[in-house]
Amino acid sequence: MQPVPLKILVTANDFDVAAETRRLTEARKDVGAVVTFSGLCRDEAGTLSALELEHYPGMAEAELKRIADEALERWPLTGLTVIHRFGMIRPGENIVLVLAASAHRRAAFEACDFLMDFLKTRAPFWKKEHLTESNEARWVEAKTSDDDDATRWKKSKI
Amino acid sequence: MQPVPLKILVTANDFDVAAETRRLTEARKDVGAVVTFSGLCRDEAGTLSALELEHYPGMAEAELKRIADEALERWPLTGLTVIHRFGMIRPGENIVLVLAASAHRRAAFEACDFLMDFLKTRAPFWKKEHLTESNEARWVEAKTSDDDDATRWKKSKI
Amino acid sequence: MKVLYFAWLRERTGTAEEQIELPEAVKTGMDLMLWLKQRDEGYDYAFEDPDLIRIAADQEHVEADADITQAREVAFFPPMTGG
Amino acid sequence: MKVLYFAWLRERTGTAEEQIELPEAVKTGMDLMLWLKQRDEGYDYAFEDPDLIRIAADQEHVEADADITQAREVAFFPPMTGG
Repeated sequence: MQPVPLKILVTANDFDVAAETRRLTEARKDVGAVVTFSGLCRDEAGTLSALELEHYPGMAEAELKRIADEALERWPLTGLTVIHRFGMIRPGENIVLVLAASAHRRAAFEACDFLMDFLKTRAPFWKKEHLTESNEARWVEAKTSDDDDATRWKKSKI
Repeated sequence: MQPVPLKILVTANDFDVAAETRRLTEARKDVGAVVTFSGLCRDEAGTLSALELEHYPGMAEAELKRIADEALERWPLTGLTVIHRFGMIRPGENIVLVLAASAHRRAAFEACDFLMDFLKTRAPFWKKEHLTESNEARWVEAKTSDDDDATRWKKSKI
Repeated sequence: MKVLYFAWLRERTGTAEEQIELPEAVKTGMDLMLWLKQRDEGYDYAFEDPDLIRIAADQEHVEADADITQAREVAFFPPMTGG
Repeated sequence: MKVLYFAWLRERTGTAEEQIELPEAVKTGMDLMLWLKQRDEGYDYAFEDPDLIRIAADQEHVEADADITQAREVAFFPPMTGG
């Protein structure tokens, strides 16, 4: 059976995890494992009004596709979905969703983990924090820990 | 903020991934990552009528709780849910669900992965395959690869 | 003591659950398996390879050489295949 | 050539997108950054630390020393913080 076609979506809208899961599993009998990553907007300090997600239209989709194609080459997946939002996102709201489906769990776990590591360091998105207490807004700085995460996948060509 | 109370459920009924995700994220601002594993009944050969899942009532819940408690001790999770079905499960249907929520993605990924590895080798469930072509049914044999997966978590006390 | 059997151990012994009065000489899970094995053909078949069989005492995994004389409930089952 | 700026590079240059006729001497992304830096105060501030800045040519990541003279579109942006 052919894999479900790769889905890459960069959108201002929220996503529906249940519908995306169904897209990868419905009417199939070759899916043994679906690993889903949801990334949400945090605000432990209670100082954040919203995150503003800026992206590079065109390149964002192209770069996500390059990372996804690399994952599809490295693991025997039956389906893969990557959705990244842009625009104003409030604390508690969704930012990013990755689903990887496979016959076996190891492939699904690793592909999903890999996708997130490379998405963080290579997909052209930038977060700006809007604070509640002031009109101030500040750009989030990149974390070196994200680069470290990406280098875990040594075999990678990207 | 206190973590969402641990949820362990052994049930004949199907589960609702969206509702379980909401339980771990709703009205919280400290959840940055939710990693979800869904395990489904496969039948690539088209010879399977159903999987019959037998379990040890009482010990199944107790053992899942022991594995979950170990995960909660090892990773800073904001929530953890483990649901395992028993009874007759048709190809394409859900068998098991694990959700791990945390501020950061590494903890959520590792806890979910760990849960599945130990669930496979330690939770008292057994699968019997009922075939379409005959009245034959056969017990699924344990895979040594599952034991190998479990030994990846060397620090573990369980 | 309550003794439980699961999966093909249940099928081979023809028993899901029974009450057993432990003989004096039986101290460990392995002792109990070897004692059960002598009972009849079904038990002999069920316990033909005792090293393969997993044991729980009071719903916790134990090794075959662990003392089970104080347990209220002992269970025998094949390696697990859930998930 | 179309040149794009994102995040604080866009804010500091005051420009999201512009057309630039590459001077003869500009071959690489680094050359272009150093040339842009001289334009005015905003560009000087935007490119104050060129080693920090990421470059894409025709919507693909490139190193600062890669030849960009054939690109239709070049973009400058800070390290990414999505996900």
